Amino acid sequence: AEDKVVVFAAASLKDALDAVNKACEADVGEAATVSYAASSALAKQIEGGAPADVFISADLDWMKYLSDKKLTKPDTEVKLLGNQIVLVAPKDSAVDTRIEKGFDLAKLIGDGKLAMGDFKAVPAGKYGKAALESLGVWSSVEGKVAQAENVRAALKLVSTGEAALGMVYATDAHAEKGVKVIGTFPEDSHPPIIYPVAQTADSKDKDTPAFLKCLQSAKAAALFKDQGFTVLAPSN
Amino acid sequence: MNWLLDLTPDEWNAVRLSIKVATVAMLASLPPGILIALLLARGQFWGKTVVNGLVHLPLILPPVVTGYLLLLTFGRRGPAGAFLAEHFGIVFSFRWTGAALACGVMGFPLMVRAIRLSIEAVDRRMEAAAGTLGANPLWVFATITLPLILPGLIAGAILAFAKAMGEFGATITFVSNIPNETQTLPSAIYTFTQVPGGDEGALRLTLISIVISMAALVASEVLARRVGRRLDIE
Amino acid sequence: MNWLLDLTPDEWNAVRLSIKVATVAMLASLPPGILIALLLARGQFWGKTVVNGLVHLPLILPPVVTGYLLLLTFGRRGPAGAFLAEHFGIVFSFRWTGAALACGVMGFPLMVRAIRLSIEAVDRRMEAAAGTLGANPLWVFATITLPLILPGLIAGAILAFAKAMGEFGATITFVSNIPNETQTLPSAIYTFTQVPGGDEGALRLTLISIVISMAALVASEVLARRVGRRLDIE
Amino acid sequence: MSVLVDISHRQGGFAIGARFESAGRLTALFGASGSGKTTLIGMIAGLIRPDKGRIEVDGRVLVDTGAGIFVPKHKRRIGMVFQDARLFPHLSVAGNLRYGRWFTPPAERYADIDAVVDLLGIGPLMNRRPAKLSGGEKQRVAIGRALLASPRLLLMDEPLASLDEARKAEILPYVERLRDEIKIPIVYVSHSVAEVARLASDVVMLAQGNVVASGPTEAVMQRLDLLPAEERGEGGAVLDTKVLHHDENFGMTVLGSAAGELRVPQLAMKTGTPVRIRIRARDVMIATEKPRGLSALNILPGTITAMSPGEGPAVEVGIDCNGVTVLARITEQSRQALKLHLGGKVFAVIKTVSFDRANTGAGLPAETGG
Amino acid sequence: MSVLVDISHRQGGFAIGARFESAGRLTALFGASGSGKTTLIGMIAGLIRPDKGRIEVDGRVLVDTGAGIFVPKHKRRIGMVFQDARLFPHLSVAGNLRYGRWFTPPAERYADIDAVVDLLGIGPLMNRRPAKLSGGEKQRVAIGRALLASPRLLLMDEPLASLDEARKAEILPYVERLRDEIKIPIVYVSHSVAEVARLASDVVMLAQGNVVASGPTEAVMQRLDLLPAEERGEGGAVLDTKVLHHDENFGMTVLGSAAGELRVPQLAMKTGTPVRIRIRARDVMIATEKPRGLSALNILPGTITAMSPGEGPAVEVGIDCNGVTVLARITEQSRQALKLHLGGKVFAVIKTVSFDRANTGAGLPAETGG
Ligand SMILES: Nc1ncnc2c1ncn2[C@@H]1O[C@H](COP(=O)(O)OP(=O)(O)OP(=O)(O)O)[C@@H](O)[C@H]1O
Ligand SMILES: Nc1ncnc2c1ncn2[C@@H]1O[C@H](COP(=O)(O)OP(=O)(O)OP(=O)(O)O)[C@@H](O)[C@H]1O
Ligand SMILES: [Mg+2]
Ligand SMILES: [Mg+2]
Repeated sequence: AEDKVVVFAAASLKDALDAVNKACEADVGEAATVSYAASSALAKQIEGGAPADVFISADLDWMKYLSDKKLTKPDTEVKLLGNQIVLVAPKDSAVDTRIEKGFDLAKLIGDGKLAMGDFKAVPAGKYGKAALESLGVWSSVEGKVAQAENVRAALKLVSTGEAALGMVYATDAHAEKGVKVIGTFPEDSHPPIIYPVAQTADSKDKDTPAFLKCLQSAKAAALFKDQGFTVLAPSN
Repeated sequence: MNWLLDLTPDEWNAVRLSIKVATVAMLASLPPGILIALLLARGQFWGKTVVNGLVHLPLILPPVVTGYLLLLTFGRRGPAGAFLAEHFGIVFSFRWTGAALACGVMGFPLMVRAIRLSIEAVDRRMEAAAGTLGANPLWVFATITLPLILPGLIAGAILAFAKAMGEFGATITFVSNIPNETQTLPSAIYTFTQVPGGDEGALRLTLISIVISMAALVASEVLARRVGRRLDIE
Repeated sequence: MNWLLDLTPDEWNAVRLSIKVATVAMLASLPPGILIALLLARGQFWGKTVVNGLVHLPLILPPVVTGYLLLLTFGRRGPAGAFLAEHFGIVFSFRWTGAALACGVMGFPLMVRAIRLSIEAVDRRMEAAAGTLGANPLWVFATITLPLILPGLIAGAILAFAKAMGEFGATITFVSNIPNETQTLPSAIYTFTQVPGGDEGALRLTLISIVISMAALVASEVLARRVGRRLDIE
Repeated sequence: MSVLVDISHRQGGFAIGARFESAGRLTALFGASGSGKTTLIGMIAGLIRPDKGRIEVDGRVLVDTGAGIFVPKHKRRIGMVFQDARLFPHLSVAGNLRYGRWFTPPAERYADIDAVVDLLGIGPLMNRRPAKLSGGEKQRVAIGRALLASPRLLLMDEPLASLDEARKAEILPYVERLRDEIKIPIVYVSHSVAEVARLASDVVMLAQGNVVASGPTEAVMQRLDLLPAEERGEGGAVLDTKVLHHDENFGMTVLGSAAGELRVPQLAMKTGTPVRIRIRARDVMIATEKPRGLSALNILPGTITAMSPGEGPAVEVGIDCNGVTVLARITEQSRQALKLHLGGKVFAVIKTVSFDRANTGAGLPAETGG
Repeated sequence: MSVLVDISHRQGGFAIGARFESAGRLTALFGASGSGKTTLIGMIAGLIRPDKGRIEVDGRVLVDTGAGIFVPKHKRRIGMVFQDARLFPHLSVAGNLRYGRWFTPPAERYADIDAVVDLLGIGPLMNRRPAKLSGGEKQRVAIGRALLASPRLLLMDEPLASLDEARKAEILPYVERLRDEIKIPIVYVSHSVAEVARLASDVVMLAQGNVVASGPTEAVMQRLDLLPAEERGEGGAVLDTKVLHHDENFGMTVLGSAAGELRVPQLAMKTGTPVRIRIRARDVMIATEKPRGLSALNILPGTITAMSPGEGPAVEVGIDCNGVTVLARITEQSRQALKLHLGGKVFAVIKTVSFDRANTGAGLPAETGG
């Protein structure tokens, strides 16, 4: 990995980023090495001296955690991708509703559970909680929430029928056959979902700028969109 | 001290729940643990390798995978889960019982190994002697084998308990993280580690977890020593 | 079969790496494992409880916490890490050696327990007899104690190996998930579970992991049986 | 009561093929180290499954490999005193002793714990763990443990080997009482001629896994050639006698036998009680004229019926004393000096003190003993 | 060579306080079951740390609690044959035997493996595991193992208890050879008077943890009162004699002693060789007139110097035969009938065949033995 660009990326980006990485191989000179893990772990590893050149976080908090400690190069930080929160149910579920202010989510959940990411720790969970609060239904469903370790685990809870409903990223719901999407939460019901990217302060690999540039290229944008992300960075 | 014990109600519940889950997991896995250990130590049957492999599976698999398999099997719609719920009213999904199941399963290979090792160390001539005194195999087991393997049982139990106190991946995957129901200490700690600046909270809960487990450990050592003294090895 | 073995180069690397990491973790923890087990089984010293507690810590703590502590201690900027790198050129951070360290630490309590249990079962009168024949304590250990605890050593080693094959939380937290360097099988499996449609890949790698561990398990059983036959219990 | 054993078995390089039948009260298994004694009683106890053969105790078939019968050990009610005591290390002495009682139907419990504890002198040890006992103490507890299970047949594997003479002498009478009062049949492994001669009604002699002789003790013990050279002097006549009267003055008991009266150190037995005595061949002298001024009190007249060279300078002389054969072991020199010949009239001279406790046991009532 | 033990120690309810010193070649520790024999030699071997006291072997201080000296067992070069064989279960018989050699400097290896294996008759067992041995076989291997470590002092804890007489008789001469040829000092635990009398130059008698007598064998063995009642007949005079000549015709050897000539079964020893014999008190008869027509060949004239009541009807009579005291055990009735009195002239009558192998051992050369 010595001469390669090393990217620390949130695990949920794997499919998209693998594709982009491959597409960028020619531009950068060689494929980057990507280490996928939870944003928290990656941030702490960078803090602990990890040989990462690029950090792609699943939320702004962990990026800020590093930039506050001057571990990123501020001028390289870019809001790369966006995402949406959707309400999902098991494929065979009869539930149907419109997501709007004050909709009766508690009734839809019934005796079951609402699966979502840990709303203190997992970005998707935080956004989900914010959305439900702004729609005024949080207090009625708080006791029925099953917090999962990450979005994928929440999705599993729904697809196996354990949980009646779930709140996950559109990108995850999109490819999961076991669930159906009931609706998308309004963009303004939660803080914008943003995947920021930055070069680390310790980054030395000379190809890093090229990699960052390629990440924001049009062909990358197309690949990201294939996976359901919204592309925030201006294609150049 | 104040700082350490100044917990939110949810955190207190996590402490209580963790102890409950770990204790139940340990106790409930003892009988099957002894049985399987006996089978593996003494049995000569086709498929022993398979049983042995199955027992070790939770050790080999990443906890998340184990949790997922539990979900598929003992979940609401899983075959075992549906059966148990229907016929015995035992429900695991999103219940503390599910957390105990996950912890028990994860600790099972550790417990079985410890017990098995002790069984294999038992002097079988003692059992033969008991047989000539009229004890049938069951009695021999209860009055000779069991007392002789007590140190191993204790070691196995404490391993299972400690493992349960630290188990997280399988539990959260299987029964998620519901405060007061399935949020054990490790889940709570995990939550803290996932937020910037959560380190202090994580540290506090970690310390509490350590204190509890150490207390259990010391108790087990004392117990084992007392048993050992009774056995008078030299 | 083809489906099972149709792996990408990165995945092949993960398989190779996992075997390497698990083997190194197992072998490297054997000597300290035996030492600590001896100390705990035989020693009478102040602070024994502390040592015992420390050994069990990786079991009690959520793996993420263990990984984080390793990062703080043995990371490039950690005290032990900096010291070792400077004086011995041993670098753990984000190397496969770090993965081995993490796996070794996580498996350590299991190994120590198994060995300790065996040591406690050794008939000390045999050691006394060896002493009267002129063997000093070291020789007694090498020629009497060690052969007698071999079954326990094997059990401990296989537990550590299996644990290493499944260890994930501490490893990914400590050395991240860098393909060809620190991406072990569990990390690769984890990555698969994090993306839509990754289940098949995860299943495939899981099966491979099971096959490897089972092979090790069977080998250990055969070995233990051979040793056991040599000991002729009854 | 009868024991029938007819088995063949291999273990490692050792082959055992033994057939014997004994209806005796106490059957001694006698043989050198490694001759297969422990293996044989292991089969009777159910610890070893013979490759082939049949074992019956009191008509009950315990093993019949042909018919696929193998009664498990815990259903045999056969007590065993192991050569190595094999006490349960996790139980106190009391716990060890009481262990077998749990499994004995109350109606069949004939052994009383207090009596057994008293007899074996293990009262002060009751709360000790086996690891804290001396070698002999362990063996005594092991005997007690087997007894207290009230077995129907008792197997004893060299139970007294690690005991001193004083303790042996104390325990032997109890073995006799087991044999005669409780009437529990016993198979007793021993390599001591003295013990065998004193205790056994029947002897089975083993050599390298084979039965070389078996039958009533009297008969087998007279065949000095079967005894190991070192033990020949210990062999000799075994006489069944009766207490005639006691001589309180001199602390002696006079026994009546077909051969004549015998004076022995006083026995605590009532007049008329049968007593079995062994007269060691090496303790018997021969006189051609009735000795005078000699301290030996027992002088039995008889006729020489047999003479055979023994080991070394010894000659074994059989003297028929009114139908009972007494064996004497003398030197060839004496034989020539005294001009002994078959049919010659002689006196067998035996000291009273040669009848020590090792030679004098409770007699076996007439109807048994072979 | 000397052993000095002066210790006091408690274990559980048992207190031991023993002091003795022995410069003998073979010191026998004699005492009943539970009297502390194993505990005592455990201390000499370094297995047990006495609470208080001092142990010296050959001037080397092994234990001195006052000075805080405690030489660890592996530095003592003291071999031990345990009461329970304690073979290493993971090693073959050969491995067990060879174990101690590793730790013996080549120059100090006096024991030859082939010779020891031959002697103990364990050749066919070499590749066996201990679990597959009979009780006696185990004990023989244990003896071999201790020997082959070529120790400077050998402790033997009832090494022959589980062996049959034939095997005992085979091994005893080797113990004698260890004592006399290899000149390895031995401390020998036993409860057999015969073994002690035959082997020991010195005897230490233990009772309940205390030394009740110690000294040269000849002296201690004459004190029949110290022997357990059952063993008194076994006690008696121990005579050091010399081979005068052999009587090939009759297969006998004539020994010369101060008391007169003694005829015993032929010994494979050269003329002039010292021989030690034990004359059991119960084997000695007393005659007031020289017996005629009697098969007993040894008739020693002497004067009664002591008479004391023994157990039961027995009287112990000491007869001074030209400066050597021979003990006889007769009945009170005989004493009265023969009108025995102190100072009376009598004959001690002893059969040749009473000198069996158990009574006749290699003599201890004159300069040693107490
Ligand atoms: N498990 C075994 N495998 C192979 N051979 C064995 C086994 N156990 C005993 N032997 C052999 O079988 C023979 C008979 O053994 P056994 O224990 O019956 O002898 P024993 O007559 O009781 O001798 P002792 O008086 O020494 O106790 C011996 O030669 C012994 O070496
Ligand atoms: N570890 C122990 N703790 C307490 N008491 C013990 C211990 N070991 C032995 N004893 C007691 O000490 C006494 C002496 O034991 P020891 O083994 O020395 O006897 P011994 O003379 O060798 O007897 P034996 O001839 O039966 O072997 C016995 O009364 C025994 O019960
Ligand atoms: Mg035997
Ligand atoms: Mg002893």
